[in-house]
Amino acid sequence: MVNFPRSEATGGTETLLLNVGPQHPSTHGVLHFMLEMAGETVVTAKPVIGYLHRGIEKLAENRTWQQVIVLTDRQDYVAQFSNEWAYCRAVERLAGIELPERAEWLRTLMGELNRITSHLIWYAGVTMDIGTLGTPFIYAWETRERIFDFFEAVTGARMMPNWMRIGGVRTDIDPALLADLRTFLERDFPKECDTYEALLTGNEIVVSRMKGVGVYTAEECVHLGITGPFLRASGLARDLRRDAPYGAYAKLDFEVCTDPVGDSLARCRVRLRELRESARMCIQLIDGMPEGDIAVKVPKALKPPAGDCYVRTESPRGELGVFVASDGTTRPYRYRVRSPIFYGLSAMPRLLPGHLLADMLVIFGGIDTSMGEIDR
Amino acid sequence: MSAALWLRTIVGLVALLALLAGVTLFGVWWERKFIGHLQRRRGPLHHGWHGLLQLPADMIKMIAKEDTVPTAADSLLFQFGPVAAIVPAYAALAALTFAPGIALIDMQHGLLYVFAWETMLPLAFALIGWSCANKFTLIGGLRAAAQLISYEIPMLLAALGVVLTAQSMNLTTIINAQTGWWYVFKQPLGFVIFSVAMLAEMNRSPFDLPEAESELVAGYMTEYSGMKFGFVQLAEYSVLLVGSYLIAALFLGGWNMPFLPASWLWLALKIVLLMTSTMWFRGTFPRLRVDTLTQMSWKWLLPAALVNIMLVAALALWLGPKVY
Amino acid sequence: MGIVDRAEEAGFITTTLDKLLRWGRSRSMWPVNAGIACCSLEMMTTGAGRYDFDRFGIMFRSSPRQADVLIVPGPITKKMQPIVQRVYNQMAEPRWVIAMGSCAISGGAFADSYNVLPGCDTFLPVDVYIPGCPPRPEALIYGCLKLKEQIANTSFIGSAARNKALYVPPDLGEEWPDELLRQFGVLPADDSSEGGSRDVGEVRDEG
Amino acid sequence: MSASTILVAALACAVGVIFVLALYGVVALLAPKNPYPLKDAVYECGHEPVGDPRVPFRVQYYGVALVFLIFDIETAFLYPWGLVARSLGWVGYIEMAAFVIVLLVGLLYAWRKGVLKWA
Amino acid sequence: MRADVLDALARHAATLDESGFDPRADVSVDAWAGLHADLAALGLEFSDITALDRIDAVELVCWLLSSPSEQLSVRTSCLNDRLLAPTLSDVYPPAEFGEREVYDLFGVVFEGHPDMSRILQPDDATTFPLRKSFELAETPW
Repeated sequence: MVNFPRSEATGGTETLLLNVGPQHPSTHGVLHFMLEMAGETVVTAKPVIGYLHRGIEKLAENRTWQQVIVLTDRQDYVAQFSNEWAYCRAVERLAGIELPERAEWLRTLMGELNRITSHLIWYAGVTMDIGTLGTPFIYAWETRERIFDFFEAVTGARMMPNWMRIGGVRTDIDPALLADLRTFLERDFPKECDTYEALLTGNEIVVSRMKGVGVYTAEECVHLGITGPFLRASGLARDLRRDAPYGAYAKLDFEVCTDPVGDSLARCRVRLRELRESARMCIQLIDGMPEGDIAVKVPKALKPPAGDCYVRTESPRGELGVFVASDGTTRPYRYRVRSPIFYGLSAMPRLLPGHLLADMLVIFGGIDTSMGEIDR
Repeated sequence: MSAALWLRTIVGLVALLALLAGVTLFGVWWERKFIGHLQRRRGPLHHGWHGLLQLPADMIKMIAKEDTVPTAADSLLFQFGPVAAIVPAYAALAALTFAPGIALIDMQHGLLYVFAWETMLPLAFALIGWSCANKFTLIGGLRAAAQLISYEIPMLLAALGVVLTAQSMNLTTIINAQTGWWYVFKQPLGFVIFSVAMLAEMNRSPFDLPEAESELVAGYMTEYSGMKFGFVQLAEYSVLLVGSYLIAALFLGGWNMPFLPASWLWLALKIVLLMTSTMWFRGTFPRLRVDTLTQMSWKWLLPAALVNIMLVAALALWLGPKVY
Repeated sequence: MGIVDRAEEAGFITTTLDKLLRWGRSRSMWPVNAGIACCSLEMMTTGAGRYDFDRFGIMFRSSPRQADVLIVPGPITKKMQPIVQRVYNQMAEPRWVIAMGSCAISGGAFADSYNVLPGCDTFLPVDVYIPGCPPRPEALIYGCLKLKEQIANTSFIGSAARNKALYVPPDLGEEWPDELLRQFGVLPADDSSEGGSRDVGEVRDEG
Repeated sequence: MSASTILVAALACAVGVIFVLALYGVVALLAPKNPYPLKDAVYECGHEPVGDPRVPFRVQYYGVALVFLIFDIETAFLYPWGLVARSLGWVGYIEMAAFVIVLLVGLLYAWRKGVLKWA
Repeated sequence: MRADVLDALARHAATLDESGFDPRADVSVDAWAGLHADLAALGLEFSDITALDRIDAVELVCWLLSSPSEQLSVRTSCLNDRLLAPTLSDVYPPAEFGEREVYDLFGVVFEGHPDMSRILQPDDATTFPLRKSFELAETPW
């Protein structure tokens, strides 16, 4: 029996021990919250994870450097390209491999499109949590399907592309697909973003549910290890794409979306603005895509020099760090993923107490969990 | 009780039962189709014409589904739960007048009789929630009790405005008093308060906290399997029917239609339109939080209802019965 | 005490009732809203606008009590196994299981992992296997239609006795621990009073 | 409310109950029945429930119930006046206005005391 | 490297090596908590805590951010027979989950940790899988 935290600071009233468990409609995957509730207010919240721990880090030590990319797709199954990209960047830095210009631009394009699909899934999850019966959920899913058609045309698979290679990418994107994507992003996507904004931040009931709920300052978030849109919504413009630019981000002009308020509504506004920002970036990427080959020749039995390195990438959820160690053989010696929401979840026992059950789901929805990345 | 009265009652009750089952079947199908098309998808399609055969299939499956009774639950109350949910709404149907002459019981205080049954609902949901010994149902049941209690007073006071102008509680006289201007034009504030409170009584969105899908798994009916879940759905749709009828009869002029002969068809049309609008709300509105819900009733609807009564009474006395 | 389930031979009444039950149960399959991993996203895509599940009368229910089908979308880890088994056992009869994705069939891409079970049929009686990583929404719909055919074609007469055997995977029948057999109701729960009511009793005083 | 209407109303409840019991009978006839300990355990997201669910009520339910009682009685007094308001004329109106204002003050008092706050 | 960080490292007898990709500081196990307390006071942010299995010892690696773009790794190693290290969770709150994971997968116990229990594996698990001594079943393909 897992030990259940029972706090005495409940002023003597009897508390209800509630398992908001792995099989629950709004825990976005197999997350288990052990809540101690006084009536409807949460007294203590203890997240229990590990229900999807497939041991990816141990399996990576059983694969060659190239085969690990298959595992990275299934790590954070909502933003696959950013996982692949983080891993490839780490290995390329360790092995000292320089990429051709076009490969960097292609990777950046897919990374930004993946940010759009990941934020759309967050949007669908948040609207389901506050109670709309799925109408915004299905609208967001429709837009995501359009982008998945593009992924499928380029990489051959909808969700598990396995498209990036160490030293470049697997397939090129022909200009007709790019032109079609460009018209979608320029003409239809902003209109759909307006409907999403109207359905969420424009709706009075949502504003009454989210305004002033879970207000946290930037110092608190940094101290508790939260990064990404949750931190940017508290006013701190911390974004790796601008602080430590990689890929083609240095050549793009984009604005880091922040929001001074720091409540749940601000987090929604930041992510909705990031949707538009990513679309704008993709258009610039499509226009300025340089010519050239898409990958550099890398030996199949790649043996990076012994040593280790740690590379941080901006995934849709925050700062995704990959720590790779090699002992000169064809298999990684150690593969470690620093998941942004693993540490975001460690902040939850401090952020959730004192809120109603309905507010707890709204605040917890703010860190946009995807269990594959937390449990690895 | 004369033999003719016995016959009339039995036939009436069976007809009401058929009406209830029909409204539930039609309601569930129409809701899934309507919300489907609201969400750019088709809803039930492949079983029968546009999914019409979907409903008998659901009913047969639910009837032939095992009836699990948790050992920790209080089995007597657990089995009695659906009865407590269906009987109030079904019995309230008996006093509704669906056409100029057609009503099972045309009693002087029809409205009071319906409201009496309506106050049984919080008891039923709290009982269901408490008996299942499941934490989600307990929270759901208590939420249902709090919500229905909070929204009962504004509903009664808003209906008082109508009773005051029509000078009687008999549904037929109330509807006949609306041959000219409907009460929705004479008492717009009363109409708004009554429909908001009735929406809360029916547990329809945005007030569907008791069966909050995303927080409490399935609210107070988490432990109900098979036909018990069917019963609760039957209860929900019968309350929906009674609620839509009341809004249509009290404020939208029942079977009167301007410039057209009065017939029960208009009443049926109004009821269907009102039910569809609740489904439309269910498809778009998110859910209110518990405290905003109770605050809204006690701090806004109740004072507004009292002010509405004083206003209506003053107008009635000042303008006299012919005009107002 | 379903007359169709308990009947030994197919009389006139039982066959007509059986045909009716088969028709009803196959046209309305309600899956449990149990998302585990990447395949749960494809399950949601099938529920969303483009591949709409609702056309076939398949509506997601969050509580297992009201569900008929348990779709297992993702790898089952050692920590998740008791949860999925408990959710399956709390579903009301008659119930079916769909193993969606190669992780649920055989552990998939994580077959050599120390924490992933080789497929969910080690502890659940699976009816339909849908390969793919993740299977496309069309594959999931095809799997559900296959299950619909299976329900519509297998007779429910005398299924109560058969169901009992079905609960436990036939080939592993002998080595199963008694405690698990008791939970499935194969071994009578009463003779081992400490086993059967153990979990209910033990919870009472621990709380 | 003549005797026959009361009888018909009672008959309506009886038919409601009979309808539910009849369907229970059909369910008992058709539905399979196979209870065993794990199935009859209370559902809690896949976990064994810890602690007794029947925890005593929070105090604000009691407060809201009391306020409901007061205003329910107020409605009970307002309805008879509502029926005959036109014939009573302005005298009745003034008295009822006083009654309603006293109750509004009562509501304001409950509001300030925080009984209506739900947190 | 900032001057105040340098003398903080010197104070705790930490050897600094800037030859690799990122600056790396090695420190002994008992100075681990003290050094991190000073570095946190200087405003370095916590990024990640993880471990490397060096066959006869487990090397603890803690990545800190001196500025949004520069990172610094502080390392120590605990021998196999004494897998013990002081906890950082009072200085860096997110380290609480990171240390529980290192305990779960490597077996290093952190003294003073509020809830030293397994986080990813089932609670009754006995193995520490990320140690090289733990053998995986051979890849079936």
